[in-house]
Formats: sequence, C-alpha cells, structure tokens
Amino acid sequence: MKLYDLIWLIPILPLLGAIINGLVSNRLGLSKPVTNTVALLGSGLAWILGWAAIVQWVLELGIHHTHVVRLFTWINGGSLRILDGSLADVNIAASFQLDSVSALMVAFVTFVGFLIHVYSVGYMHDESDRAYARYFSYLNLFMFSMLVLVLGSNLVVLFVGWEGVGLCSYLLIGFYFEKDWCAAAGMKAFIVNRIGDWGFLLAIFATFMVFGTLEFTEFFATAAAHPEHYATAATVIGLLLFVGAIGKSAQIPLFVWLPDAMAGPTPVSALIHAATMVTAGVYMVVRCNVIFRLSPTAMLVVAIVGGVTAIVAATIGLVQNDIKKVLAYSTVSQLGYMFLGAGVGAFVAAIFHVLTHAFFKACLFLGSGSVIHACSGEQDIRKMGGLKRYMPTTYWTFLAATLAISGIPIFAGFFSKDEILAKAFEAGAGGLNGFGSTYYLLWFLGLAGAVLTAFYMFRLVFATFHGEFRGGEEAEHHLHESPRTMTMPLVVLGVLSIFGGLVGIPGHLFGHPEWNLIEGFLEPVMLPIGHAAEEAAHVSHHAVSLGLEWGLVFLSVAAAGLGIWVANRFYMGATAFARPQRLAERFSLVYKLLLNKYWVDEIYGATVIAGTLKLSRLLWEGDARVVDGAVNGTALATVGSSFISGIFDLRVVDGLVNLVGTSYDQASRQFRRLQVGFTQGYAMVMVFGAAVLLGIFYLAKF
Amino acid sequence: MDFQFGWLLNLICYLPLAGALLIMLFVNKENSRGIKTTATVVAGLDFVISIPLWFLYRPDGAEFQFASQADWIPSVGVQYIFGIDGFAVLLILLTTLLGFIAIYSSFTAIAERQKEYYISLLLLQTGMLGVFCSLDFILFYVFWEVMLVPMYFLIGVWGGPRRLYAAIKFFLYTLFGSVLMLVGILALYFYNADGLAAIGLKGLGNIPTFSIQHLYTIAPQIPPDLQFWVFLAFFVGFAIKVPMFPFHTWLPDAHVEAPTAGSVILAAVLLKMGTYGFVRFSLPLLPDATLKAVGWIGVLSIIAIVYGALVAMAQKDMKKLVAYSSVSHMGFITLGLFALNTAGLRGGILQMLNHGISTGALFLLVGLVYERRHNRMIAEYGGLAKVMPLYATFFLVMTMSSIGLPTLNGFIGEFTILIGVFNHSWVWALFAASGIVLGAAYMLWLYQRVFFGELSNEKNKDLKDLNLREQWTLIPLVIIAFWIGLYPKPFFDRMAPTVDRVLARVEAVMPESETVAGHVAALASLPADETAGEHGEY
Amino acid sequence: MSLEQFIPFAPEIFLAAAGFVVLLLGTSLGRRSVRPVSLVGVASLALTGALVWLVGRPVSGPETILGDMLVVDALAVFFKLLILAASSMAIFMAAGFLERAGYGGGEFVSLILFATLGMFIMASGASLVSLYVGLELMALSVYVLVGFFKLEVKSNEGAVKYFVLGAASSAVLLYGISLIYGTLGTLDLEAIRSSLVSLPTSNPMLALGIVLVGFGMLFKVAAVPFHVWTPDAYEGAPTPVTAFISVAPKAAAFAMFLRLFLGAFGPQVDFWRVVLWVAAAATLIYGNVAALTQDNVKRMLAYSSIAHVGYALLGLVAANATGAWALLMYMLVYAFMNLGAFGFVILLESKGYAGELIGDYAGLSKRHPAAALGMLIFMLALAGIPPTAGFMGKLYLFAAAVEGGYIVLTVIAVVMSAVSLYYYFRIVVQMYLKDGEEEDSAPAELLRDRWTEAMIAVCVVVTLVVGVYPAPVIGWAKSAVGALGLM
Amino acid sequence: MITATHYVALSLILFCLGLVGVMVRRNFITVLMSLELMFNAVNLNLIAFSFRLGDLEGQVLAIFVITIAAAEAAIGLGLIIALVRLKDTVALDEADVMRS
Repeated sequence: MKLYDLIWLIPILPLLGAIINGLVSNRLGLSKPVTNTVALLGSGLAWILGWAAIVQWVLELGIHHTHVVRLFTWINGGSLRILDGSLADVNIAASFQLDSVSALMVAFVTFVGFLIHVYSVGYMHDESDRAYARYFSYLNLFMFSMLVLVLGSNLVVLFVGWEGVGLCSYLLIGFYFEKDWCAAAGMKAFIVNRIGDWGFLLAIFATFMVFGTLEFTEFFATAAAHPEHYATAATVIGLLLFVGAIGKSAQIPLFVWLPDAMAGPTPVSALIHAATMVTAGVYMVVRCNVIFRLSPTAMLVVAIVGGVTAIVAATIGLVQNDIKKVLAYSTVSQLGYMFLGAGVGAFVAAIFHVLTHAFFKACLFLGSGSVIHACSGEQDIRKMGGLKRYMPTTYWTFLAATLAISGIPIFAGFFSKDEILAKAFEAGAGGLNGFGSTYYLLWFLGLAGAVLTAFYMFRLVFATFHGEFRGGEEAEHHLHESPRTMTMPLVVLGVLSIFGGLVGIPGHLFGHPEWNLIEGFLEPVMLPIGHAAEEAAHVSHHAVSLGLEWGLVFLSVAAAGLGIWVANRFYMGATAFARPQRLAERFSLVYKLLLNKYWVDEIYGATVIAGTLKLSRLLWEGDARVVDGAVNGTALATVGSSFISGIFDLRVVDGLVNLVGTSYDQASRQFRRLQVGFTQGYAMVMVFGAAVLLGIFYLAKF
Repeated sequence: MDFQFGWLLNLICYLPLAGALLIMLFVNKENSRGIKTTATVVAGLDFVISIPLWFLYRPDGAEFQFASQADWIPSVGVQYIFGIDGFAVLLILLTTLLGFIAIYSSFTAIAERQKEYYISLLLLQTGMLGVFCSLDFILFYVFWEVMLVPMYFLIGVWGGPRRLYAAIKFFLYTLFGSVLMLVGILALYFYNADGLAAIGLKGLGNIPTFSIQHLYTIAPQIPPDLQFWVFLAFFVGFAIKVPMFPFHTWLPDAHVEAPTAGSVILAAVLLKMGTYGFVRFSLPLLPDATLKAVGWIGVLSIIAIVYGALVAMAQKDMKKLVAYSSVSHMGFITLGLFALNTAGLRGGILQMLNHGISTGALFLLVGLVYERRHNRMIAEYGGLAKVMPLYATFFLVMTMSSIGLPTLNGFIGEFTILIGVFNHSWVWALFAASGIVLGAAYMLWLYQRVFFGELSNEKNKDLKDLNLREQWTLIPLVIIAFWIGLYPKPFFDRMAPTVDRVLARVEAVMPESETVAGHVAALASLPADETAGEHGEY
Repeated sequence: MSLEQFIPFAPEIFLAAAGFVVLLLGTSLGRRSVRPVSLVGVASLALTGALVWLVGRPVSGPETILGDMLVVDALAVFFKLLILAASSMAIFMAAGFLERAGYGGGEFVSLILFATLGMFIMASGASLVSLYVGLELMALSVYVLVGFFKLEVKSNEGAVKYFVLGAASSAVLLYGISLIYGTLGTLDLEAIRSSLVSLPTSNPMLALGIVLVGFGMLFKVAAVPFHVWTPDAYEGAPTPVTAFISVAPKAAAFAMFLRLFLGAFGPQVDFWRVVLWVAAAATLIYGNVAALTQDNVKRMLAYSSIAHVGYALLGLVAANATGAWALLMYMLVYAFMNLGAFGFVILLESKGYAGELIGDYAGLSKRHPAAALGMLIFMLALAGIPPTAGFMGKLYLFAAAVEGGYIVLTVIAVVMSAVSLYYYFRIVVQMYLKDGEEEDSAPAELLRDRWTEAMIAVCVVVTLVVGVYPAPVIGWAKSAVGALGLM
Repeated sequence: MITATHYVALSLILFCLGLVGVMVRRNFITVLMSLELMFNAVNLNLIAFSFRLGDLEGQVLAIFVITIAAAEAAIGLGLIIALVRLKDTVALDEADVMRS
C-alpha cells in the first residue's frame, strides 16, 4: 500500500470531520471537547498523511515524477471539435496529482492549518456549543477545499477547490451573521471572487478549446512542445486565468473584499485570508507557469498588477489604526510581491514567498488575535500599548514575524522577498521580453514598498507593545497572556518565521547554487520551453554580475532598516505619535486619501453596484408596469409610453399581447352597438354584407 | 423500437389518473385524511414503479424503449405510440419524484377543497408523463393541452389574491402557442402524405402518419421554406412554455399566485416541456431551420440570462425572485441546446433536471416559510438563521446549487453547457458566463436579507423550524443535488444516445462551414489553416 | 307508379303521420299532456330512426326516388340519424321546462316532428325543388317554435325578427335558384353537376345564381354577415327551442350546403370558394370576438354557435374529402356538446329567467360538484381542449384547411379557438373560482329534472368517448361522404 | 315582341322593390306584403324561364312557391296578432326589447 496513492484521502479526512461536526455535533449540540477532537483529528490526520505521503513520494518516485491518482470520470460531456479541427472528449476526471509544487503546498497547508485548528480551540472557547461545532465544521470544510485546490490534477478539480474555499470564506466571514456588516462582508467576498471566477471559467473553456484537455501534465507538455504555435492562445488563457487570480488573491482592482473579510474570527483571517486561500491565485499562476511563460504580455500584466498592488496596499497600510486592517493591507501588498515575482519569471521565488509569508503572516494574525483576545475585543492600536509586559510570548513571536516581513536578513521573509526583488531587477537589466524599463520601474516600486512595509509593521509593533497602555483602567486589569493552546502555535510559527527562510538561501551568491533547496525542489515545475528556457537562463546568470547582486541585497536591507528607523522616530519614546500627527495635518489631503483607502469602495459603490441595482430596478419597473397595465386594461397606453420612455423591456412585448386583448374588448363593444335591435337594421346589415361579398366575389372572378 | 416492458410505461403514466378517479368516486370530500393518504400513496407508488426505468433502460439499445403501439384513429393514421429514450427516462423520473413531493408537501398548506386539489395534482401528473411518453404527434398534443386544465385550476382555485388573472393568463398564453404548433404539426403531416394542394406543395406521398419516428426519417427532405414556417410555429409554442425572453411575462404571475406545490410542478416539470419539445421535435425534425435560427435563439437566451438575473435582483417578493431566476436558468438551457454540440446538449439536458431540483426545492422552501408567516416579502424577514437553523441550512444548500457551486448539481450543468457554448461561439460564452456572477449576487443577497442580520421582526421570533415531514420533502432533492454534483456520469450516459442521434440528424444537413470548427476559428485570432498545418506535428 | 318505390320514403311518411297523431293527442290531453306526448314523440322518432336504418342499410350507392326528387344515400342516413338524436334530446329536455311554464306538449312536439321532417327532406333532397320545400317546412316550424311562448315579449320578438329575415333570405335563395334554372335549364342536382363540368364559368347570371343560393345557405347556418338574427332568436326563444335550433337545423342546413356546393356546384369549386373563404374568416372572427363580452349565457352561446359555424365552414372552403367528413363529424360532436351545455341552462332557468346570466353560475362547483364538472366538460369541448370530442372535431377541420393549403384561414381559426377559451372559461371561473359569496353574483338554484339530467349524461358520455376514441365516428363520417364523390 | 329577358328584368325590379320594402317599411303588414312581392318576382322568373326552355319544372316549383308563400303569410299574420296582443302595435320598431 503506497501512501502516495492515497493522496485523495488527504482532503477527505477533514471533509469527514466537517460532516460529523456539521450534521451531528451541530444538530445535537455536542460538548466542545468532542467537537474539537473530531476537528483536530480531521486536520491532524490529514497533516500526518500528507507529510508521510510526500516523504514516500520523494524517496520512492523522486521529485521529478509527477504522480497522478485518477479516481473516476467525473464529467463526461461528450466530444467537441476543438480549434485544430480534431475531436476531443470532454472527460473531466476526478483526479489528484502530487508534484513538487503541490507537495510543497500540501505540506504547509496541512501543517499551518492544523496549528490554526489548535489555536482556535482556545480562541473560540466562549462560543455556544452549536456555534463552536459550526465553526469547526466550516474550518475543516475549508481544509478539504484548499487541499482539493492544491492537489487537483486538472483545471476543473482545481476550480472545485477554488470555489470551495470561496464558500468557506463566505461562511466564516459571516460567522457572526447576526452582525449585518459581517454578513455583508461575506457576501462581498463571495461576489467579488465570482467576478474572478468568471475569468477563470472562460480560461478553462479556452484551454479546452485550444488543447482539447484540461489535465495539467497533458496541456503543459503540448504547450511547451510548440511554444510559437500557442503564443497567442497562451496570452488569452493566461490573462483570463489571471483575472481569476486577481479575484482570489485580492489584487487591484478586486482587492476590496479582503480588508472587509477581517470581520471573521481572527484565526480565520490567519488561515484563510493570510496563509492559504488568498495565495491560491499565486499557486495557480505558478502551476500554470508554462502558459504564462509563453506569453510576454501576460507576464508583463501579472508583474505590473502585482507591483502596483504591492505599493498601493502598502501606502494604505501606513495609516490604518485597526490592527487587523493593517495586517490585511500588508497581506494584499505581500501578495502583490508574489505576483511581481511570478511576473518577472521568478515563479519559484513567488512560491517561496507564499511559504514564508504563510509562516510570518499567520504568526502575525494569531498574535494580533491573542492581543485582541487580551484587550477583550479591542482592535484599535491607539487604545493599546505596552502590552509587551503582559504578554511576552505574543510579543516576541510577533516581533520575530515582523522582522521577517520587513526583510531583515536571516529571518524568513528576507530570502524570499529579496529574491523577488533581485529577479525583478535582473528582468529589467536583462530586458526580459523587451520590457526592460518597465521591469526596472516595478523593481523600484518593490523596493519602495519594502521601506513602507518595514515602517508600518514596526509602527504596529511599537504602538501595540511598547510605550504605555492607552486602553483605560479597567481594560488594563483584564490584560493577560493567552492560554497555551494559543501561544503554542504562536511559538511554532514564530520559530518558523525565523528559520523558515533557510530552505531558500540564495546559494549562487556564495557559488553554491545547491544550497537553495527550494529552487532545486521546485525546479521540475518549470518545464523547459524551447526559446524561453535559454532566455531565462541568460537573464538570471549573465545580466547581473555577482557584485551587483550583493549590492541589491544590501540595498533592500537598507530599505528595511530605513523603514524601521523612521517608525522608531515616529512611534517610540516621549514624542510618540506627535510627528505623524503633524505630518497628517500638513498633508491632510494625502492623509485622508490613504485613511479612506483611496475611496475605492465608495467609487465602486457609486458606479458598479449602484449601476447594476438601478438597471435592475429599471427593468423590473418596466415589467411590473406592464403587468399592472394589463390588469387595468391600459395596455395600449403602456405600449405607447414604453416606446417614448425608450427603456427597452417587456412593456412592448407583453403590452402587445394585452393590446390584442383590449382591442378585442373594444371591437366586441363596437359590434354590440351594431345590434340596434331593429329588424330593419338587421336587414340592412345583411344586405350591406351581401353587397360586400358580391363585390369581393366579382373582383376575384371578373 | 423495443417493446419490452411497454406495460410498465403505460402503468406509470396512467396510475395517477386511476388514483384521481379513485378519489373522485370513492373518497368522501370530508375525509381529508383519506384523500391525502390515497393521493400520497398513489404518487409514491408511481415514483417507485418508475425507478426500474432507470435500470432497465439500455443506452446501447433501441432509440425508443418500453414502447407500446396501437392504432388509435387508423383512418387518418393517428396512432397510440408510447416509448421513451434515456432523455425521457430522466424527465419521467424527475416528474414522478416531484409529483410525489408536491403532494406530500401540501398536507398542511391546502386546507379547503382538498379533494379537487389532489385530483388536479394527480391529473396534472398523468398529463405531464404522457407528454414525455408520446411518440405520436396528436397523442403528444393531446397530453400537452390536457395538462393545462388542472394547472389552471391549481393556480385559479388555490392561488393567491390575483389568481384569476394569473391563471387565465397562463392558460391563454400557452394555448396560443400550442394551437400554432398544431398547425405546424398538420403541415408536416400533409407534407409527408399528399402535400398541401392550394399552395402547390407536393407531398412525399407516404402513408399518412403522425408517428414522430417516421417523420424523423423524412426530415432531410423537408424543403427549407416549409421547415422555416413549421419551426416558427413550433418555436412559439415551445418558447412560451420555456419561457424564453420575449414570452416570459406569464411566468412571474403564475408562480407568485400558484400554491407552493403548483409552483414546484410548474418550475420543475412544465417549463421543461418547452425545452423537451426543442430537443424532441424542432432540432431533429427541422434541422435546416434550426441551423438558420441558432443565431437568434442564442441572442434571446443570453438576453434571458442577463435580463432574468437583473430583474430577479430587484424583487421584493421571494417567490417572484425565484421565478425570475428561472427565466435566467432556462436561458442557460436553451443556449446550451442551441449550441448544437454534444457538450451543449448534454449540459442543457442535465440542467433541465438541475433546474427542476434546485428551483423546485427553492419554491418548496419559500412555501414553507410562507405557510408559517403568510408573507413572502423579503423585508419582513432577516436573521431567520437564528430561529430556523435547519431551514437556513437547506436553503443555503439549494442556493449554492442554484448559483452553480461545484460539487452541487448546478455547476455540472452550467459548466457543461458553457464549455459547449464556448465551443460554438466564445462571444456567447463571454456574456452567458456573466449570468454566474449575477446569479450569485441576487441569490446571496436574498439569503443575506432573509437569514442574516438582527432578528428584528417580532413575528419571526418564535417561528418553528422544519418538522420531520417538511424535512423529508427536501432531503431527497438535496441528496440528488449532491449526487449529480459529484457523480453525474450515470445521467450523462443515459442521455448520450439521444444527444448523439439528435446531433446526427442536425448535422446531416449541416454544410461544413456551419460545423463547430468553422464557428470557433475566430478564437484567439488563430487562423484555421495554420492550425490545420500545425496539426500534423502532434 | 308502383308502391314499393315509396318504401325508401317510409321514414318521412311515418314521421308526418306521427306529427299529426301527436298534435291530436296533445289537444285531447291538454295541459297534462307534456310527458306522455313527449314520450310518444320520442318513441315515434326512435321508430323513424329504425326505419331510416332499415331503408338506409340495404341501399348500395345512392338511390333516387319520387322522380329524382329525393336520394337515399349514406350521407342522408348520417344526417337523418343525427337530426333524430338531436330532436329527441330536445323533446326530453323541453318536457320539464314546458310543464313549469304551463304549456301543453302537443303543439310543441308535433312542431318539432314537422321540423324534423323538413330536415329529412333537406338531408336527402336530390333536386332544388325538394330541397327548397324541405327548407321551408323546417323554417316555418322553427319560426313558430321560437315564438312558442306567446305571452313572452322576448319570445315573440325573436320570432318576428327571425321570421322577417328568414322569409327574405329564402326569397333570395329562391331568386338564385330561378337564375340557375334559367341558365342551366334544370333543377336536378345531378344534371346541374354534369352541366357545370363542361360550362364555362364566366356566365354572370349563373354566377349570381350560385352566389345568391350561397347567401341563402349562409343565412340558414347563421354565418356572418347573415347571422344578425341569431342572438335575438336564441335569446328570445324558450331555452329548449334554442338548444334545438342551435343544433338540428344547422346540421340539416349543412347537409344541404354539402349537397349543393360540394355536390351540384362541386365542379365550379374555385368559382365560389372565395365567397365562403371570406364568410368563414368573418364568421370566425366576429363570432368569437363578439362572444367575449356577453353576460347573458344564452346570447354567449348564440355567438359561440356562430363561431362554430365558422369552423364548420373551413370544411366547405377546403372542399376536399377530409373537409367533408370532418364537417359531418363536427356537426355530430357539436350537437352533443352544445345540447349538453344548453341542458344546464335549462336546469338553471328556474325562477323567471335566472340562469341566463353568467353570475348565476357562481360557486356552482361547491353546491353541485357533479353539475359543475359536466358543465366544465362541455365548456372544454366547445373550446376544443382535449380529451373532449370538441378537440377531435376541430382538429380535422383544421387538418382539412391545411391540406387545402388555406394556412391563413387556419391560423385565424386556431387563434380564434384560443380566444374562445376566454369566454367559455368565464363560466368556469364563476363555477369554480368564485364561491358565490361575492356581491356581484346571485347564484341560481339547480332544479332536478330526471329527463334533462339523463340527456346531459348522454351528452357527457358522447363528448368524452368520442374525444378519447373517435375512430368509429370518423369511419362512419368518411363512408357517409363517399356519396358526394369527392376526390 | 316581349322576350324572356324583359320578364327577367321586370322580376329583378320587383324583387328589389320587395327587398327595399322589407328594409325600410316599419309596418309589419307592409313588410309582409313586400315579402310576397319578392316571392312573386321569383315566380315570374321561373315561369318566364320555363316558358323559354319549354320545360315544366320551373312552373312546378312556382306552384310550390305559391303554396309555401301562403303558409308563410299565415304564420306572419299569426305573429302579427301575437305582437298586437303584447304591444298593441304593428310597427316593427317596437320589437326592440333585446339589444345586446
């Protein structure tokens, strides 16, 4: 019995947990211990099985072997004639595949997921039994969907997970559904994601139309074999896929849902809206790197969107006061970095950053959760401060994670982010696909973003943990370190945010490329493509000299340092908060702009949402008026007016129907008038009619 | 035709009629328990005996199975021909199941004139089953119209305040369509025989018959202009039933006024008859006209998808909202059917079942809360998830299935339709897919307004959650929703032969330029010749 | 001149005798005569039927008697039996009604018998002379029947109008006959047919003759624009009479129509068809549309009967075999469903003239479910909804029109039949959807009258049976039209 | 020399006179007379034709018409009496109870 043949079991285990908790515990309201045992078993077993399977796969098959487990034919939609004129069967299989990238994802998703389950046990303990069960069944369901997403061996199975995680995030954001804004946030998340899915679906269809298959291994091979031939198709598919990624990974212009998503319980924010789900977009782009690499345009678009999002989100993060909001925007910004990486061809770096980001961002969120827990629900950093004294564990882990995200050497974030920036610079220097200058600009944006990141993160740390507590007397009494179930995951993640980056040491700087484990591990994912291959090689190894690369390293470190220094000047010591205050007053406009997130939400509300609703009301009123008009027998008038008002809708059609009705009525009355009741009147009618008939007859005949 | 088990089909079709007569003659109208039990038992039995069809049908067998044939009006070649293919098997199972659920669900909903009520429901079921079984045009037409009468009474007698208007509107609307269809049928009939004298249309001189199978064989010989007119006649009939975009205005009224069970049947089965007609008659009998009409019908369907969704969004009445959502969903179905490729047709047919299940269930759910509060206004509700968690769960599942969430039935249908449509014309797919976004928007908004938020309204504070009977009306639907979502293959396998035959009949007259490949060459600006050239390499 | 040549004429002779007997019987019995006299009348009609059957069966192919005045063929047999059925049902339905109104039965029944005799002659006339005589015999009897309630203003008024217009129209008919006689020099249908085969159609006098005869017939069947007498005559006449005249004379008139236009004038079909086309279209549209807003059920049924004439005319316009037998079948079907519907009007017509207004049917389904169901079946049948005979009847008329290629006319017809549903269902709405508590409705009580109920039952059965299994009727009708020698 | 054509022309005139009479005269009795005029116009026609054709059928029909016309007149008068009884008038305008 080979474990790597059981990979389908990895998602199933948490699913079972979800079903049990959802149907049994929730209905019967079983006690919390029972519930969380089930949930932890679900995710824990998945973790163990996942890692075991991966190890066995690596040892027995090797990372170069993509292991596909085909369960059964799921959708057999018959055969279609695809672009090249041949017939292709729409046979979507329910099948999973284990290769390096999915292995990596499974490894950390199960692990982080389990940790967060553990954390939740403590964090949710004062919910009612039923709510508790509901929470854990959702959480397990999420694990299931996420694992399906990363394990799926074709676009459709991936899409199943893709939508599944969307559903779970909807349910978990709206977990406190009595609160209107929570429910609203959930809905927002789902619908915005749907816009992305629209693109994703079309991408799937286009893929099938071009390649006649949706299995990754198959169409990647085909595409890689004929790069020139599929260039245009790749652009279309790539861009459509990226639309999906934009939605799921909260990039401009669809990033608005993520900050609101913080309405959910904090562990959820950590798991779904930081560590795993939101990175699904990145995973998908990396997974489909072949397609993207075939299309310079797609690459460029990805890079630009990523770079711009990175900087924009960072700027918003500067001035937010809600601890979770800050983290949310930093997540958006970090995701931007990942896409930037993907866009410059550093797919490995992108995944690497996904990994490290999962560690430190989860740690940060859980830390913030622990803080909020301590401050009895308070989320405004202006009402915190000095928590270091009360909750040391939280503080140290939070600090570690912060250093990691700011890109301080040795810490996890440093390696991944630095690699992305380096690759971006190389892309500029090497004039990747002839867009050199653009890539330079993007690199610079990334660098600037690094400064900002370091700044707002340390602003957070200083404001929260240093200085004096600003939350008032009685709040101060409640301050306490969180229970072990919460701190333990914090510690684990803190440690990981320190050392997790070591899997990706930029070995070539020391002349030892093999040191970069992750590069080597993910190398099979990057199928060699005819021309693109040597071009990429050329870029990475000749465009930039070793010295210059070292320079870049120091530059980014310096950037981080600068950010920290400024934060220190602003938010530490006696004059804390004074300077930023003054700045805010001097550049009040800029300040407002950032504070209100560039009014993006407002703009959308005024244009897209309002527009849709208005249109729908307009159409509906049309429909309604017609129907009422029919009731009152005023269809004629309705039809007339409908032409004038020029709103196209059923008035015309239904109106005509009713017009016929009314006109019958009218005609009928006319006829009645004809029946005057005088015999002679009748006689005349007859004679007249007879004359008409005769006339017709003679016209017809003579 | 395969005549094995022909008796079974007849039994299934006429059992409800027998039940209706039984109640009419032998059950006292005061004896409400007797009436209910009789009706429920009969409907349940009907479902049970229809299950064997699922197993006995052999996809590799004859086109029509469980057949039975007899002379009805020999002097004019009207025959009594029953027989079904996989497609009809699915619809019949859907009908018997929902017929049962409809009856089972109205125990408490219907208080007065129960006798007539259950009689009407049973008669309606016989009518619907007959439509799916008939293979003779006249027989088909008879059932097609018979079914209108009980539906008229269901709406008109047990309906809401504006029931008179809604009922007669439903009846007249559909009748107008079907009488025109009748003219089309007659034209075909005489073309097959001696032709139409005065307009100088020579017939084929075959033995006069209304047998659909025979008419299939002459389809390619029907001259295009005749095809055009007949197609038009059929189209009006079917499009009104579906209902397609310009003809949909009877639907919201009928749905809103009808009692719950009525709406369920209406949405789940009656609407399917339009699409059934397209697949069974328009496509295979009038291939040439079909090919010419594809463009228009596609556009109408897309309008229906978007328009229906937008109007649904503006509704304040839950039932109206669901009704308009049907318009949108049926748009998907017609679009799929007229993509004229395997995936499109298969998806369209599967979506017929899905819509039946999801929308049927949604109407049931709305009915359940209406029964408690006698109010369907969305504004009246909010926070129901707190008092009726179970209800909320069922509603959530069905919402998800209706907005096409993977692992639920809706997704399979929409996906298969859209992949087919995309293959036919990527522009269509582009617009049609937007229906998925809008669908999510209005359904989730509804869900949020009804179930989330404060439990503000006093009247809702002590609503009872679903009782066991109510749960059991929904559980079968939920199970099937998941079944289709997770393992639709059996369904596809059963409909496959039908789809292939229909397509074969259409493509028989399809010039090469018209085939799918021609349509899609536009995609990704990939010149067809280049692909042809490259094709050799791999 | 031997006696046995009168044998085929036996039914008519017997009927005439029966008429006189009933008349005497009635006068001797006076007021209490209704039921016995009715029984005698129906019995004699039954006997006549038997005779018709006996003399009609052995006939192989048409056999002419009395110097080619009459012909006994399958067509005649069909219509005679149909007319007999209608007459007997009318008598049965009338009995209770007359009793309530306090009239004796003698005159009434004998008048119906004489009318029947006239219709017999119409059905089997082989010469314009006999046809005309039969027509007048029928017409004169019916004038009196319409005005039978001497003391009812409405009844009298209806009779007056019907009489004046009817007489004028038969004068027109006669004038046409005279012109035909002038051009062709014969009144014998066979001779006319054979001479028309050769004759060029461009003779204006002949044309005028044919058209004027057509007008006369259109008046008798009450087609637009010669329908104007119908609503008043139907409303004014005692309801059983209305039931009778809306069925039997129509059938007879169509029999004559067939003999004249498909038989005698058959060879010149393209020559007169346009007139009937226009008349048919006008009748369909006018009849149905005018019926929409009638609140008096008898009037509504009057207009509906006009509309049904429109459908029947489709068969003549098509002028093919299908059209002919479809017309026969339709006449049969129409007889039963219309008599059935009138049966309920009779039963509801209790206190004064209640039961004539649509509101009187409010909530009938609650008080008398069975009656409501019966009425529903007739309304469905009249609207042509399956599985009732009405559908089958219409179906083949439409079929005939399509076969003839008159698509436009067919479309008009089918659309109008959809419209017709609306006014028939106004009654259904009252019966089922209103519960009689609304203020706008004054529900009338349904009287019990065994005979009428029995007749209604018969009508229900026929309507349903023919609707579900029309094959025998169609077979019969087909064989009947063989006599016309159509293609 | 008077030919059949003259008779036909005359009968046509008479017939039209009768028709117009029926249409315009309000007095029932006059209308009755107009009807008789129409019938007799027809008779004139028939006899003229049968004279020209040298065929008796026309005259036979004419005899029938005369008899029937008599019967018609009888019924007409009967109706008139009834009308007079009910409304004591012979004017057709009075018959106007029923107007839809």
